[in-house]
Amino acid sequence: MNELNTLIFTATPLVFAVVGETISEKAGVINLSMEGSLMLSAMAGFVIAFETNSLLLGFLAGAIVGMLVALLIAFSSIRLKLNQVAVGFVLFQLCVDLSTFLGNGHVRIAGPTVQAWSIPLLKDIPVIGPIFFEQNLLVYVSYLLVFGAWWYMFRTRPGLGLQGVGERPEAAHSRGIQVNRLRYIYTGLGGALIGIGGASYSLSVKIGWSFQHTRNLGWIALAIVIFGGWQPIRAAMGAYLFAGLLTAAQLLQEPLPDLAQVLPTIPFPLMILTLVVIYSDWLRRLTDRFPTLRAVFAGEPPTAIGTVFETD
Amino acid sequence: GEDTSETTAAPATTTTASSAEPLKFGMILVGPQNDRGWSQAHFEAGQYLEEQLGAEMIVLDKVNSADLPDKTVDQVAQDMINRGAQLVFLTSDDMRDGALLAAELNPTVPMIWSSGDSAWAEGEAPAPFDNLGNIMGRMEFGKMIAGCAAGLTTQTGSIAYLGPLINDETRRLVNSAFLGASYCWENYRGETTPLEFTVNWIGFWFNIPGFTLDPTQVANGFLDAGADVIISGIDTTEALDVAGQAADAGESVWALPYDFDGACELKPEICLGVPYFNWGPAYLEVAQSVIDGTFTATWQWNGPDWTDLNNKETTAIGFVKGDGLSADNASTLDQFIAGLADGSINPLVGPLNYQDGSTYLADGETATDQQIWYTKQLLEGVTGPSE
Amino acid sequence: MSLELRDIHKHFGPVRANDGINLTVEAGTMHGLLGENGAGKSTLMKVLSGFHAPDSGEIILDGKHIRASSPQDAIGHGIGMLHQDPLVFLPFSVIDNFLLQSPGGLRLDRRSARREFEEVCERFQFSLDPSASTRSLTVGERQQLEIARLLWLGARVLILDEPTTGISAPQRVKLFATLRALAEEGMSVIFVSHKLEEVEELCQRVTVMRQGKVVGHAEMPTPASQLVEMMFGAPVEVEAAQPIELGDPLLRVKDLSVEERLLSIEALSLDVRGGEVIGLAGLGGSGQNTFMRAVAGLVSPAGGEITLDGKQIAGLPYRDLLDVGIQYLPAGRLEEGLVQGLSITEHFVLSDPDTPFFVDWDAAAEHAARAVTANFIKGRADSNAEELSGGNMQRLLLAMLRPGLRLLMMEHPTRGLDIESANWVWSQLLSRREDGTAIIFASVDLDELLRYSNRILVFFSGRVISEVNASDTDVEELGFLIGGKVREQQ
Amino acid sequence: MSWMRPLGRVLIPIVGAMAFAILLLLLAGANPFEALGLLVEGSVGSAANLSDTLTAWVTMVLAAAGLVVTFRAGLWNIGVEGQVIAGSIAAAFAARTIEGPVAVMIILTMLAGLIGGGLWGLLAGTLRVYGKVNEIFGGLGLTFVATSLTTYLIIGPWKKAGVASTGGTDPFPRDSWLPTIGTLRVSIVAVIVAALAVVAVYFMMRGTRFGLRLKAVGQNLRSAVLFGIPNKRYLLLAFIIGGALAGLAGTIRVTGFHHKLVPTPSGAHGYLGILIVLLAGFQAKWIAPIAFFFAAIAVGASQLPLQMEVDSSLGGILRGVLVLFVLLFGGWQARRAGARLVADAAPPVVPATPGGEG
Ligand SMILES: Nc1ncnc2c1ncn2[C@@H]1O[C@H](COP(=O)(O)OP(=O)(O)OP(=O)(O)O)[C@@H](O)[C@H]1O
Ligand SMILES: Nc1ncnc2c1ncn2[C@@H]1O[C@H](COP(=O)(O)OP(=O)(O)OP(=O)(O)O)[C@@H](O)[C@H]1O
Ligand SMILES: [Mg+2]
Ligand SMILES: [Mg+2]
Repeated sequence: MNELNTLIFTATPLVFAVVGETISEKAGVINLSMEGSLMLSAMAGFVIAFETNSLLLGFLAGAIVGMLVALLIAFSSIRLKLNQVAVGFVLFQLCVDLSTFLGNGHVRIAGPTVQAWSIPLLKDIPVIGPIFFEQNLLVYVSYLLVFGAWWYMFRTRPGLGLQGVGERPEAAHSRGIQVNRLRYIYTGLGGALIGIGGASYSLSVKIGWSFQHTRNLGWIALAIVIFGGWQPIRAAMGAYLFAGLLTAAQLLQEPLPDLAQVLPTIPFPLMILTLVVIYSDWLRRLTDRFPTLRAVFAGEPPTAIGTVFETD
Repeated sequence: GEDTSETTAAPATTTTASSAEPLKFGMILVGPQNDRGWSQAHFEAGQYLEEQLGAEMIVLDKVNSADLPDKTVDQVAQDMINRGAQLVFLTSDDMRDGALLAAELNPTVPMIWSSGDSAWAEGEAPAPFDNLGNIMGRMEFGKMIAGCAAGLTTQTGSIAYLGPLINDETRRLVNSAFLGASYCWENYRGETTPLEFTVNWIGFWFNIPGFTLDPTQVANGFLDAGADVIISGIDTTEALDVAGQAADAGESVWALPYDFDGACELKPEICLGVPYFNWGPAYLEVAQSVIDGTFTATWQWNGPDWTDLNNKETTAIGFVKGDGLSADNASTLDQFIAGLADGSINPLVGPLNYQDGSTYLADGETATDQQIWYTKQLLEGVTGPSE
Repeated sequence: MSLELRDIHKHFGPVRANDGINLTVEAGTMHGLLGENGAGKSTLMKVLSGFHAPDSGEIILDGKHIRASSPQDAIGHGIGMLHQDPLVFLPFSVIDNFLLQSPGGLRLDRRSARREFEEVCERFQFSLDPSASTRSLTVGERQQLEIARLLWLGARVLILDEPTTGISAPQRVKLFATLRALAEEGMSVIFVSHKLEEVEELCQRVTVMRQGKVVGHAEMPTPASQLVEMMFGAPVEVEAAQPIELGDPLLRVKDLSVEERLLSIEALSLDVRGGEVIGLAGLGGSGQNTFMRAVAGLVSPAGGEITLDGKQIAGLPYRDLLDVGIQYLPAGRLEEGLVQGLSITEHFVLSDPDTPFFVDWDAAAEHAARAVTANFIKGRADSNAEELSGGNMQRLLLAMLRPGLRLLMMEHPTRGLDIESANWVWSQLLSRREDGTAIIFASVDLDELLRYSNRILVFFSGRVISEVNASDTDVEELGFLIGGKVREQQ
Repeated sequence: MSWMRPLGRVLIPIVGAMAFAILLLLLAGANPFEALGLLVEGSVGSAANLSDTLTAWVTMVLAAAGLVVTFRAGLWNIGVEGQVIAGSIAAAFAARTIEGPVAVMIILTMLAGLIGGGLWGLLAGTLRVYGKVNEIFGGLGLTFVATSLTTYLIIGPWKKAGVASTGGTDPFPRDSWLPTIGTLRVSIVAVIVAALAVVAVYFMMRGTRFGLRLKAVGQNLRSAVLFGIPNKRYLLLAFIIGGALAGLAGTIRVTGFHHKLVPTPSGAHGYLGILIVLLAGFQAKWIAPIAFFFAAIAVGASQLPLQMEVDSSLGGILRGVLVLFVLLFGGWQARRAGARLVADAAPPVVPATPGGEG
């Protein structure tokens, strides 16, 4: 019970990050800088919140940092025709070092944190209430985000366009979609969400700032996006699963001491396994036979991910 | 560069610093110098030396293979010596190999490997370098006091220990905290149900997400499982952060950070206190001996100044009480400390069993330094893996 | 709706794809657009539909100047384009394809869209399942989907860029009927094609382009030879295939079966003799290509025997078959045949089985330069493959064929080629017969099949439903065989 | 001159990156010229510093040389980091279990590293070729698996007697340390091995049928099949060669630098190799000088906190900004020239999609 409450709580920053990356990749832009931009925005979020004593400004700063990094990737891909992986990779390293350099004056000091706030009525629902509704505002926003992103992507007209842009940009263009403009918008939005995820670490879950405060969490988020098959709800489930693995690691330490330290890396083998299964002939045959299963299992990446689209 | 090892032959004890120039010493830290924990405690001891002696510190932090991949510990020591360091502090258990190599390559330069046992002739792994000494504080007392504060405060009778990696030192400290907590729980509060005392290890001295367990998650897990006091054994302050959040949300929980005397400042109102290292006096003594040309490599395991636990001039370890400790409990804790000081209380007396039921200390047996330093298992009554 | 294009210019780098184009299309007519490869037809149509922004020029619709600088504007003005390769989204369902970027509010109402989609389909007798996956549609069905969508969006000018290259004869008949019905309703249709007989059949007027310029207009009917002369500046002779003495039995396929995701081939048998030309006919995706790929070792057969000169070759990979004299040329010239980023020289080095481990680049460049001249490839030895036009890519591919082949298999040897290039391709292929090389090719061009094949195998859904001698049949009969009519009658 | 343009392409971004670093230093209240001077002095200012720089250079060069091969085959081998680690583990295994004279140990540990790295590369390759798992994600995942394995070995089976410390294993016997000259830390053997590797890769890519075929595979798998190239074999071979060279780098990290297995034996040199190759435009001939520059920054930056109160992450910032500026500037130039993309040499990022039509 309590454990589930904690699980939801600690997974929340990852939820923001994986939904953000999912949106960006759906539009065809892979933001490989996530490890770095998550860290830099965690730093920026904390420093700004500390200096201004305003949580709101802290989150805003995180969002802006994440968005700027993402827009730089979009710009170099769209305008300069550079490879997204190359630029993303460089930005990953740069952002990590920048976070250390710029954040050095604000290490391990107490700053503002997001306070818990239970939702009146809802928190009294048996079983569910204490798990989902005795949290903080950030967590509630993450619920809305996950369902909102899912609804937007799969149930709305612009959402269909978003998918089209990442799937076959020239076809989207021929229908009058402004492909590159949408790529800027969605990549920027995705980056902002990654930034909010970073700030959620330093302001809510792993409060404060320290050297490489969110190390490896960006890579884990990247793995979860794939595990989530480019669908927001499944990606969020992946984030919760990761938090669950951490809890399990703790509970299993006594009976299986050797396993405990291995569990946190499980998202990576899991991601590989997911990819193997997604692409297996076996799954393809299964979903050919039962098309309804496709929504559950399928998880093909957007076809045009990582590519440059030129109109002329 | 000029290589000091070329002058060889002369024993370390003959190295004399000219009294005209201030002493230069190197300080090699394993973590960030502002970690509010282990590394910062050493760093501030270095600043203390600068103050006291007008000495000059050459410091490098984050010296571990992940954060400083292109220098090894011995190379860093060499760099410092090349820059004129006449004494080098290597301040982590992790630096053993680098310390031994640096000592071998620079036989005339005095060095201290803190928390190590290489200069302990009666230890398990003495090393033959007469320029490499060891300094460590008797933190088992600090942890007993911390444990006592926890035992006095807990409402649920369940205390958790946020452990780093598992070795002799960390087992020693967990056991001490457990003994302190049980003593105070039973003797001052008169409880008869045994205290629940759980330890989870994160796998390293501090958090590396993805490889170690996440201390935030572990600390939250402790609270979820019903513990209301968390004793931290890691270099950083997550236990206090997490307990602070829970307290903000209205829960009655407390925490005790570790290593650094200022650690409570992050969340004073639920901090029961912090056992910390005060490396200054011992380091000062060593530095002075280098200046005087009387340095000898010894193994020091320094205890607290029982007359004033927080006298920065004299004590090797200390304990600062936190605002979270009630006035009643604070005075009870003082009673406990006084008992430790005069020897009337010694939790490290048998009968004590290891977790597997084997005897650690027979009935009435008092632990020797070797038995304390080389603790092989957690004690019976502690929940959590021993290795 | 009448349409006028005035002085359209569009260049790509140094290439002047459209160089001052003037064109008028009257309301309710079907207008043909002809021209050799690279003449600039597609570019002009993309400009008209807003896909490309022109460098300069005017578009006048019903007397009003419009700025169709984006596809959105063009659709708003009622101009819709069906691209040569229908621009649909394969992973989506048919209905989602239909809805993508349709006007309307935030929420997608798939149910009412379905109703409207079904109405449109009914009007033109398309049978498309709205919930099917687009990937499972044939090229013809994808075209229908696009046409339905464009009409639903209110297109008044419909542009079709080589719509018949990927579809079967019955599908073509249906498409033409649809287009006629639309023209009768007052819609203007622009029809781009290389096939004169199609233009003759449909269009009232034609415009001919060459090297980015309009070289003439003609009212139909105009004799084909005159159109060809306008297109190429000189008359083009189509030589008939000379009959040839067939050699010994060469390839024997017995009870071949292949299992693929969307198609399986069952118990297919075929004997081919040296010098024989076998045409494979059928709807796209009926198994012709899979069959050839199985013989070439690119797809592993599930059962059956394949022998070449009496030797078992089933299950051998393609690279081993190359050494015994089997070669295969795919339809996707740049996608599967050539390597983007490699020069012509590098291509020749790659294709030469005797290249030593350490390459002598000077000698290779010389050899490549000679081959470029000998094969009339417009390009230099150091040009990269992707810089070549479609026809020149095909020339390069043919120039790289190994000498002394036993069996050559080809998908769509002249797809998208102008008549001149197509003739050259076939003259090259036919000359191979003299060394006893057998040729198997797949095509959707019935004339091509009838003109060059000895025998034609008609594929339907993974099976050979009939085998005819080319001399015993005609376009009509073949066309209906392909549509599976024979099966229905049985 | 063919080298003028690439040089110009690098010089302008260098100036830009320097300006950025100077700005940061001014913000941090430090004297920028003193800091940059320290970077130079700390990396090449003395024989000892130069030897440290060369030690770092060796592993960066080896990782980068292997990456040239995989990039040529169209593979974003971001898993190179894991391959370095796997090489370290294998070399550590050899060093811990085999006893022999120095010369024998050099050969055996290097062989072990080659095999370990090659196998780890092969693993990513198998996932890519047979499991259709894109090498970027497969490689990243395997890197973390390799790191876990290292940690597990260090605190588990290979732990120091009586201690379970993540600091590393016991030092190897001295016979398996790479021999050095005098008090300098650099090993001549290592430098020679790295130089040989980079020259071999250069000639392999430029003048051989293998290099050409690899490029064809990298540019277009499907066409390559029709040229009779054994596609899978070439992809796997590229992974093996790239992985083996990375594994050799890992070997030299543990036998020539750490002298034991530590939790992060690679020191991120695999990742740096990627930056080097990006900066080098995927060409072997630029690797050695760029790697030297990177090594100098890596080693020199440790002097910043020693001498002035500047964090050593400044070195990483300088490096990152430089690579970023080179990429951006190159892209901008190409755009202005209207020419074909500079980044065209980079393999397209197309995650393996399931076959079939489309
Ligand atoms: N996007 C583009 N970028 C560069 N050049 C282009 C582009 N599109 C077309 N071209 C060039 O413009 C010229 C005209 O091409 P276009 O596709 O319009 O010819 P076409 O008449 O449709 O030929 P085909 O009959 O082969 O389809 C050709 O030389 C072609 O290579
Ligand atoms: N149509 C395709 N689309 C994308 N990738 C392809 C395609 N065909 C082949 N490949 C890639 O090439 C790799 C090897 O293909 P293929 O099976 O044709 O090789 P091969 O030369 O026949 O090798 P082997 O004889 O060892 O099976 C596959 O793993 C796949 O990644
Ligand atoms: Mg065209
Ligand atoms: Mg095969």
